Formats: sequence, structure tokens, C-alpha cells
Amino acid sequence: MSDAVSDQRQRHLGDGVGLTDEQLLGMYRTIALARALDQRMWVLNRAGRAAFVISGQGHEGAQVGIVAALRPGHDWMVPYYRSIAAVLAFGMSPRDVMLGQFGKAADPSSGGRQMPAHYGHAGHNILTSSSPVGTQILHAAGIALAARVRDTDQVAITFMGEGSSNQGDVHEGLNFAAIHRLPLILVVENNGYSISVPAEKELARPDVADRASGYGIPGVVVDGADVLGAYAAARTAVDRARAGDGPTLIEAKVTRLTSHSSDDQESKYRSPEDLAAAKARDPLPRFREQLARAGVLVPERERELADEIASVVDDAADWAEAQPDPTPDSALRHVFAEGGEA
Amino acid sequence: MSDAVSDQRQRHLGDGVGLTDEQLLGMYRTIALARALDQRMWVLNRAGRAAFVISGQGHEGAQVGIVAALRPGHDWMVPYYRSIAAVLAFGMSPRDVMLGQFGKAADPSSGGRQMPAHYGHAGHNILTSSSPVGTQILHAAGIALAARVRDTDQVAITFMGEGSSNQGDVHEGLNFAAIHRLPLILVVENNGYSISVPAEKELARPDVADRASGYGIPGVVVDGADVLGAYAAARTAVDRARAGDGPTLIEAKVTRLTSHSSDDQESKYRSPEDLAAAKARDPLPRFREQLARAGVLVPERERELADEIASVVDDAADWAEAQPDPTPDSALRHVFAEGGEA
Amino acid sequence: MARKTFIEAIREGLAEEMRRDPSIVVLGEDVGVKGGVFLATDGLYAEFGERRVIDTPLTESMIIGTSIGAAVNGLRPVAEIQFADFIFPGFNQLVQEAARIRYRSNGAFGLPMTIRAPYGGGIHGALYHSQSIEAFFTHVPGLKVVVPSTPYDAKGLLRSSIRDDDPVLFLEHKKLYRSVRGEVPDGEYDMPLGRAAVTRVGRQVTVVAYGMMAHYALEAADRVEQEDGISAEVVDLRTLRPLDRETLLASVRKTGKCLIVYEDNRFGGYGAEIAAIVAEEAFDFLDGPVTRVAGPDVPAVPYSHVLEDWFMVNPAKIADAIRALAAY
Amino acid sequence: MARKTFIEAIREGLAEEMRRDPSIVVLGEDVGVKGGVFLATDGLYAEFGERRVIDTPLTESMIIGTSIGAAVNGLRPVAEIQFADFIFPGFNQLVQEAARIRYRSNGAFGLPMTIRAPYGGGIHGALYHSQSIEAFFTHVPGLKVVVPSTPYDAKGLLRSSIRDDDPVLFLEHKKLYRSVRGEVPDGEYDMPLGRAAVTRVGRQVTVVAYGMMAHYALEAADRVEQEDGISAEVVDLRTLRPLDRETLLASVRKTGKCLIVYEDNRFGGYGAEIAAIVAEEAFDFLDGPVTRVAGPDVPAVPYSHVLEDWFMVNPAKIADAIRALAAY
Ligand SMILES: Cc1ncc(C[n+]2csc(CCOP(=O)(O)OP(=O)(O)O)c2C)c(N)n1
Ligand SMILES: Cc1ncc(C[n+]2csc(CCOP(=O)(O)OP(=O)(O)O)c2C)c(N)n1
Ligand SMILES: [Mg+2]
Ligand SMILES: [Mg+2]
Repeated sequence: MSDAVSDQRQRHLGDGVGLTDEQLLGMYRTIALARALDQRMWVLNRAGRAAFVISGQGHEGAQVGIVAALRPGHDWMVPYYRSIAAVLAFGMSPRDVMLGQFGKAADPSSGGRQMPAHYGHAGHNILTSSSPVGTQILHAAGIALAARVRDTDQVAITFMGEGSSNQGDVHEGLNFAAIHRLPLILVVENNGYSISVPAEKELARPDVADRASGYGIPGVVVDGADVLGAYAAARTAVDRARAGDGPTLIEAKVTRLTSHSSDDQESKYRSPEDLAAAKARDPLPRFREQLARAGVLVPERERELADEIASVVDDAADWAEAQPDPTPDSALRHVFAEGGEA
Repeated sequence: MSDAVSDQRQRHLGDGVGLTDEQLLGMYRTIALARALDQRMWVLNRAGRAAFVISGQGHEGAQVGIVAALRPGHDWMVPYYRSIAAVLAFGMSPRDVMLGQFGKAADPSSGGRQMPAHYGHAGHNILTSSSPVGTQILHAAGIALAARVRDTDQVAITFMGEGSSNQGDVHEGLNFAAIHRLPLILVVENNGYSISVPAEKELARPDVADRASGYGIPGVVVDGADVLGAYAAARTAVDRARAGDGPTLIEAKVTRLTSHSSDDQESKYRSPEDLAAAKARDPLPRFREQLARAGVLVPERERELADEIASVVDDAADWAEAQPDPTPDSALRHVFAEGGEA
Repeated sequence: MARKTFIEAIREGLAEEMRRDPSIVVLGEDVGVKGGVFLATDGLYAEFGERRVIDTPLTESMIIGTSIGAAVNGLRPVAEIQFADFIFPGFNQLVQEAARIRYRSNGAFGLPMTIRAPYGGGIHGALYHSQSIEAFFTHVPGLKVVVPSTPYDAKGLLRSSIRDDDPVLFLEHKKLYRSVRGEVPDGEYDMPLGRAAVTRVGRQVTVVAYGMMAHYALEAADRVEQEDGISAEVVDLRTLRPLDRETLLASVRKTGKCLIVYEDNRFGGYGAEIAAIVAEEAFDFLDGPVTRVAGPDVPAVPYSHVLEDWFMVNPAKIADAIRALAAY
Repeated sequence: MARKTFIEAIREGLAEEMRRDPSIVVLGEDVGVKGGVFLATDGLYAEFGERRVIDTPLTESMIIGTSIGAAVNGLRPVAEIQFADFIFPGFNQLVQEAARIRYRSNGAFGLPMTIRAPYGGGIHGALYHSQSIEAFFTHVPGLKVVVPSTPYDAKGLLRSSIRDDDPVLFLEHKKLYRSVRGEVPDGEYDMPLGRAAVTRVGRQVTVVAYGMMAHYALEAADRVEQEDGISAEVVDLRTLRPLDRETLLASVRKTGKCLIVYEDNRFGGYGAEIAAIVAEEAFDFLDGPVTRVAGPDVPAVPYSHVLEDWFMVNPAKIADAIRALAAY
């Protein structure tokens, strides 16, 4: 197709949400990269080279769409264990991710101290995340409080699953942030399961977003496979936050394309139909087709990206696996500030 | 006024909500009795004969209206420290209450082990209550779960203040009870203060009841000075609960007529106007006038009741104060079931 | 008598008790169709249905708090906390409410409830899937804390815990689930709470342990016997609270030396109380310092194998400590 | 140098630090206009305004959890938990999050935050307004725990806690607030964390205590000196973690006898760790059993005066224990 024509199509797609083609392609690349990295982890796991894997597969579209509305290096992120695409979009590298997967000394999240996917990176304002779910909303609310007190114009965004949104901390965090109209965004990635427990046994209503009105804040539901829809919702939430209008709860309806983790066998509790339906809601092919249809992602470019991603993944996995493990003598460090009394 | 006329008026008032005159008078008596007992506690406190007082003054109308919809001896109550009128309505006696106020050995709530107003009475299905706020909703939800599993047709009702409703346990409890449509009623007595913290710093919205929709349950606001309105709301909630339609959140807008407790000085944080407005919302005179206007409470009866209540309060206070304190050797008992290993 | 794994013994104990007593319900995260992440409740949902085997939301405070209410109104809940590390959101319900309800009501209310929680490290679970939590709860009057080390004890003590009329925290070491097999009678047998076991008789040093460490202690004792001719006695506490002081003190008074082994962080761990009791009540019999082998004082078990191996107590570390104490 | 009450020293320390460092914020229940239920923050709201003195909702997990986030993003929060007994809804945030963030991030993140909590009994507060909570937190690597006993120490240690780059739990005994007066310099003076003080020199018995018990220990020591001519040394730990082992062990090695006093329930209390350390590291110097005077093992302090008096450790009980140990 001629450049002129594609140019129009591009403007057509980008204009709606105010993203340039390069931005759209960058978002596509991050989604595809996260997927490829994630799939490699499973390969490594089956090969006995990575003890544990927990995936972002199926969640990447919502994560990348939402994070595109933030300012990396300025705003703060408190991720969760499915946030692989979100942290890549926010500045972590594939090597950073793989260092954590292998638990290496140079792992920027924890130096090999935490399980894989417990992301954190001080250099990118990504706060260390723990395993107990739901706690992170209070950390994000506190970051937002500090942003308010210090007038930094920062936004704090945090992510969790719908099962985790039932934890008491979420209630306390939304209430506090709403009272003080803090610049906080809570993203609930609703994939319909809390490990094996289906949504109807976790939640009394289909939408977690329905809880927002009780705190007087917006609760927005987005289709997690609609990357640009997720971006638009986040854009509005970020603008509200910076304007001092307070927090927003964004619920992204996503799909879990893998078992809960490499320790889980979802076939025990999910029917073949359910699993097939889940596959059909994969955001990656949908975004690819959307960009292709709009002429933003032309076949050559798609091939280039695929090749580039493949080599980036190879590099990240091979390089990270070859890095040194932490040494036993390092285990005593960082209980307290160095120099601080222990 | 002639009996004929008053009979009509009575039917008129009672019919609306399905209560007989005797029931209405019984409710009035409980409210007036709770108030008189409570006022006596302050007298005893100022006289140095009761170390600590925490009041139900201003909350009695909502409590008695709501409890009138339950079945004492069958249903369960998990009260809080302002529940003096609720526990009297559910079966505790003025002597029971005063035994707790003086911390005597025969105190049915705790044998003098807990602070005053930490009500409980196994004989009346009133579960022991603690000081940490908000925890009781989970106990009530568990009682409701057992009622469901055991098919007992019981309803569990619990009470707390609006400040306490922000605790994480409340979120977890409402979510669980709503998922399983348990026979639970949460009454939030909103008096606009959490000790000194005004509602606008505790809550992001004026109505706690707004949170109910997030759990797919009814959230009803009632004027706490409107005894019959509170009864009607509770009646509906109880019917729903017994029918298997699940929990209801009832928010009663009440007024706190005293300082938070005998250790608090509300004048430090409440303006004279605010205090005057609070007084104006006293449910007791309002219900008295309502019954009088309807001819249900005729002057002679009012005087009789006043005299009877005065002597009941004298008896409860004098008798309870004269009862023995717990003995030191009793302090080691009931850590575990008697006979159980300690 | 069939040989069963630790997890089989737990599952069998649960199923037998549920058949016997319809007031027993099981609740927790993923305990239903999935049968629990360690399969401790596998098959219970199919046999007893969703009224008695309840998949709860992901909310530990709710799991413990509703168990309290259910216990008050005629049920005997057996709650599962998916990993012991995740009991802390429910800490207030367990410590402030469950443990104190009988006392604060002057005996008017009691709570027949059991909380099962898989604990312990050495399974590559990192900071939040490896913790030993007993010290937080053994300090709390009103709670009973049980830590079995064999399939036989696991089934017997689980039954006694379920039948107990007070709250019991029942801790199961994850590494034992499939690594340990042993004789387990079908049906009932008597195994009261609060009784320690001398699992190895010796003369020179008493080694006090529980859970996974009870196995490592035996391994270490055999090793020092073979390699150094040291005769060590091993006491498996089995119930941490109420503590069997008699068995503990009788052994130390006999050997004159006491080594306490626990996997948890050393400072303020459960073993500190054992050391304090021994130091006070067996003072005249001690021929050496009461010593401890425990986890280092860093926040929790790290993920990297290198760091995890560094953290974990193992038979070699115990053997060294026995040697040092024997030589004292 | 002016004589001030304990609560005045706390208030002054807070105000001086807030004037010095604009990144310090105070948050908690009723800390604003009311100035806190014990008036520890009285006047701060008027001086520093609602941006830096924040009345929070009634939610302890939120108070601790948001303090973590605030500390990460450039503030130095000083949170107040209204009564120590109410810290437990925030236990998960404090123990699993605050205490572990530096370690789990391999030093990438640290938390300059202080949590103040009024603790202790003898003030007719019953089960839930009388608790001693230190044992739960001194067991946690990554937390520092401070318990001052004098106005001088309170102000100095509070300043050091606020300036510390790691989470500090600062426990204030309620009964000391107005009952104790002492010299408190205006402005700064140096008082590092982690240093115990020998508050009374003696020869025969070392009495180890902290908080309110540090006063009772001195009273008891004077009493046995006058009545029985027993010379007791008193060590006020002041910081429970990190522990000043040197001062503790030097004293016990000198006297050969150690009595540990704490108000909390005996079993598994903080004093158990002190006993374990002494029993192991001072064994060769001990002329008598390491003994403890502590609260009884019932859930918590009852309300009735009769029962409360029965529960509380007091100078008479300590004096009896000193006599018994001295006579050993
Ligand atoms: C407090 C706590 N309890 C239990 C767990 C174990 N756990 C890890 S993930 C998970 C399910 C989370 O489901 P959801 O929040 O929906 O997130 P998803 O994995 O579906 O994205 C559970 C129960 C935990 N990590 N933390
Ligand atoms: C967990 C917990 N934190 C703090 C307190 C101290 N406290 C007792 S009552 C109270 C205020 C409660 O306000 P609200 O819930 O509105 O009830 P009200 O007293 O106004 O009826 C506070 C902070 C407590 N009892 N429990
Ligand atoms: Mg989910
Ligand atoms: Mg209130």
C-alpha cells in the first residue's frame, strides 16, 4: 500500500488517542517482547533450568496500554508478579527480568533473594514487591501522599489481581487515597481466577470497579485485549491524578493464558471450553491485527520486530544464565542500612 | 383524650410498621432505660465510683428500632461498646450492664476482665466483644455461615461506628457474606466522629451505605432519631436474610451526645454550634413526642415508666456495686477449656 | 498398617474426622476443586460438597475471623492458610480475637477451631514461602501450637487438634509432605496434645527439636555416634504449646547438656523459651551452656540456592554443635 | 536544664525534629486537633499544619503501609499507633513489608520511618489497652525496637529513631507519661540506639529490665539493699534490638547472677531471649540459675483492680526474686 494511504490510516488510528505510529509500534514491541520473554521462561522451566515461572501472558495488552500514559523515571510503579510487560514498559530491560528469573547476584529486583517476577528497580521508580498480595496499594498510596506533601507532581500506579482486591488493605488504601484525593491509580487485572477459585467465589459482583463509587472515585472497566482503550482510560486517570482530582480504579478484564504458575495444573479446575475461550481473548494477535489493518504495522516491520525480539530474548536468557550467583557472604548484607547497627 | 380516639391514633401509628402499642411502649421503655442507665454511669464516674464510661447516648433510638426486628434467643448479636440499648433490647438486664460497669465477678460479659461496655452474654446469643474495632463483622459472618450450613434460620447482626467501617475486616466480611448470601446485617452507627476525627477525614463519601452496591447488597440509610424508620429498614433486612437473599448494610445517622468516653474532652475539637446541633438530634424526646402525639404514650403511663426506670436504675447500680469483685485465684481460669491442658 | 506419606496422613485424618463429625467444615484458598496447593484437602470437595469444603476469597483475616464465628455457632472449622507466611493479615483475628475469646468472656465462649498452615524452608520458596512462624504464636496464651514430624504423629495430632475445644495452630513442614513416609494406622488411635517424644535415647547431649528439624536432629545424632562415638538423645517436642516440660527437663537432667534446634531466625525464636526454661529449671544439672542452632538473623530465607543453603539449618550444622557441646 | 515529664520529652523531641527536617510528617488516629489521646502530638497540628500532621482514618494497616510508601518517596514518617494493642491489624505491613523491604530489594530501598506506640499495663486499661508487644517485633530481623524509661532517654532515643534510616518501633509505657519527671536538655544531645545503661551498680545480682520495669527494678534493688543488704546491679536495656550484648554480659559476668524482668506474658517473651543469651554466653560465670519475673501466662491484663494487681509485675515481686537468687 502507498505511504500516502498508510499515512492517512496511521493518523486515523493514532489520532483517536493521541499516540504517534512510533509510540504504537513501541507498545506493540513491548507486548510482543514480554510475551516472548515469558514463553522463554516456560521453556527454561521445562528444561529444568528455571525452578519457577509465573506469567504475565494474557495481561500484557492492558499493562502496556496503561503504562503508556505514565512518565517513566518520574512517576512511581508498584507492580505485582504478572507485571512483566508493565515493568518492561516502565524501563526494566529483558536482561533485568531474566536476572531475576535465574536469581542471579546482579538481579536488580532482589539480587536473587526473591522468587522470580517479584519486580523492583530503584533506578526506574519501581518499588520492590512482595508475595503477600494486596499490600502494595498502601505503599502506592504512601508514595502518592509524599508526592502531594512534597509537590512533586508524581503519580503512583499499582497493579494487582481481582482476587487480591478483596484484601482489607485495598479497602483501607482506596479510602485513604480518596479522602485526600491522592494521585493514585489502582489497576485490577481481572482474569477471572484466583489460582483455582473462579470469580463468582471471589467476588459478589462481576466488576471490581463497582466498588469505586463507595469511595467517590471513578471505577472504569476496560477490555484488557483493547490496548488503546486501556491507554485512553489510563490517560484520563493520570490527568485526574495530576490535576489533584484523586485516585481512579481501572479494572482490566484480561485472560490468563497459562496455569497460575509452573506449580499449578489448571486443567484440574478449568474446562476445555473455558481454556479455549481464554485463548480467544489474547491481546497480542488482536493488537497486531489492529495495527496491521491501520497500516501502522507493515509486514516487513513485523518481521523485523519478530527477529529483533527473538535475538533480544536469546541474549537476555543466555547472558543472564551465565551471570554469577550471589555469594553466601552477601546473605548477611542489607538487613539494615550499611553502617547502621545490626 | 378518650380511649376511642387514642385507639384510632394508636392503630394509625402502629399499623404502618406492624407493631402493637405494647411493642412501641416496650421500645420506648428500653430507649429511656438505656439512657437513664448510661447517665447514671457518668454520675458514678464523676463521683469516682466507676473508673471508665463509654456511652450509647444518642444511638439508642436506632439500636432499639433495629433490634426490634430480630428474634432474641434465636438470632445472634455481635455488639460494640455503644450497644447498651441494643443488648438491653436483646435480653441483657440493667443489673447485667451495671455488673460490667463495676467490673464485678458476676459480670456476665467478662467477669470483670474487660472494660465496661464490652458486652457479651452467652445466654442471649450476644457474642463477647473486644476493643479492636471492626473485627466483629467477621465473627458475625462466621455465625451466619454456620446458620446456613446448619440450617438454623438464624440471622447474625453486628454493630460498629462509621470510623470502624474503614477497617479492612469490614471489606473482607461484606465480600464473603455477599458471595454466599449469608444472613448477616451490618449496622453502621454513623455519629460523624471517630473520637476527634470528623467524618470528612474518615470517609470519602458522606454515606458508608454507598459501599454496599460494590458487594451487590442493599445499603440503606436511616435517620437514627427515627425509631420506626430504623425498625422498618431492619424488618426488610431480616426478611431478606431469612429468605436467603443475603446481607444488608444499614447505616443509621446518629448523634453522639457525650464525649467519646470519660477520658475524652470533646470541646477541644467540636464547636459549640456542632455540639448544639448534636443535642437537637436526640432520639429520645423525638420518640416520646411521636408516641405521645399518637396517644400511645399517655402522660400517666409516661410518669409510671419514668418512676419504674428510676427505681430499676437505682436497683441495678446499688445492687451491682455491692456485688463481690473477682478473686485473684480466678484470674488463671478460662485460658483454655476447663480440664483442657494449659 | 500401611506406610503413608505425611500429606496422605493429613488428608486421611481430615477425611476420617469429617465423616465422623458433620459439624466439621474445611475452609481456605483453593481447598475445593483444586484440593489445596499441596493437595492436603484433595477429594474432600467431591466427598463432602461445597457446604462443608469452602473455597474462600483470598482473604486470610476473613478465613480466621469467620472460623471464630462459625465455631461459636456450632461448627468445628478447620481452616487452611495456604502458606504459613500468609497468616499475618489474619494476625489480629488469631491473636487478639481467637486466643482471647474464652478468657475475656470468663469462659462463656470457646472456640473449637483448627488452623492448618504449611511452613518451613528448604523448598526454594524464598522469603515468603519458607517462613517458620511458631514463635509469634507460641507466645500467645490461649493458643495451642502443634508441629508434627512424622505421618503417624501428623494424623494423630491433627485428630486431637480438631477435637480440641480451643484454637489450635497446626503447622506442617512443606518439605515433609512427600519426603517422609511412615506407618499410619487406618482409623483412630490415641495421640494427645502436649506430649513430647524421646525419639532417640542417648547419654551425653539432649537435642531438642520439632518438625523438619526433628529429622535432621536424628540424622546428626547418628552421624556423631558413628563418627565420634558421641551419644546424643533427641527430644521431638511435637506440641510447642502446651509444652511437655517433664519430658524436656528429664532428658536434660539426665544428659546435663542441651542443644536446641530450630529453623526460624535465632533471636527471639521459640528455642529461646526452651533455653530459658532449661537454664532456670535444670541449672544444677548443666555441665555445659544451653546452646542453640537456628536460622541466621536475616529477614527470611532467600531464593537463590546458594543463599538458601547458607540459611538453612542442616544435619551437618547440628552435628558440629553436638560435637562442640559434647566436648565442653 | 529543665525537669520535664516523659510525655513532654516526647512532644518536645517530635517538635524539634519537625522544625529541623521538613520531610518529617506525623500521622495517626487523633494526632491532629486533639493532639493524640495522650497528647504526645499536642500543638504539632497548630504549628505544622494538616499537610505534616495527618489525622488518618481508623485503619492501622493503612497507617503503617502508607508510611512505607511515604518513606520510599522522600518523607520521614513518624506514625502513632494509638495503643500498642492496636498495632496488630498492621502486623502484616510492619513485619512482612517494612521489616523486609531493604533485605528483599538487596539494599535498593530503605525505610526511614518510626512507629510510636504507647504500651503497658497498670493503668486500668484491661485486655486491650495494657499489652506489652515487644516480643512480637524484637523477633523480626529488619526492625529496631526501642523502649525508653526516662524523659532524657525518651527525647534522645526518639530523635535517634527518627533520624535512623530503618524502621524503628518506639514503645512508650503509658504509666510513665505523667508519673516520671527528669532532666531534659533543650535542643540536641547524643543518644545512639543500641546502648544499654547500668542504672545502678551492684555486686551480687544483675537485674535486667526496660521501660516501666526499669524503674521497678531500681525500687526493688534499693529495697533489698536496705532490708537485706543485698547489692543488686540494674541494667536498663533501652534498645531491645539491636541488643547491647556487651553491657548485658559484662554485668552478668561480674555478678554471676541474672534476673530478667518484663511485664509481658512470661512464655516466649523478650526476656526469654535475654535468658538464652546469658545462659549460653555467660555460662562459666553463673553462680545461679538465670531467672525471670514476668507477667503470668493468661491472655492479657484484666480490668478489675483485683485481677490487674494480681497480673502486674511490681517492686515487691522483683525484690522477692532478687532475694531468692542472691540466696542461691
Ligand atoms: C496474602 C496472600 N495469601 C495467599 C497468597 C497465595 N497466592 C498467590 S497468588 C494467589 C491468587 C491471586 O489471584 P489474583 O489476585 O486474582 O491474581 P492473579 O494471579 O489471578 O493475577 C494466591 C492465593 C499470597 N501470595 N498472599
Ligand atoms: C483497631 C483499633 N484502633 C484504634 C482503637 C481506639 N479507638 C476506640 S474507639 C475509636 C473511634 C471509633 O470511632 P467510630 O468507629 O466512628 O465509633 P464511635 O465511637 O464514633 O461510635 C478508636 C480510634 C480501637 N479500639 N481499635
Ligand atoms: Mg485473578
Ligand atoms: Mg463515629
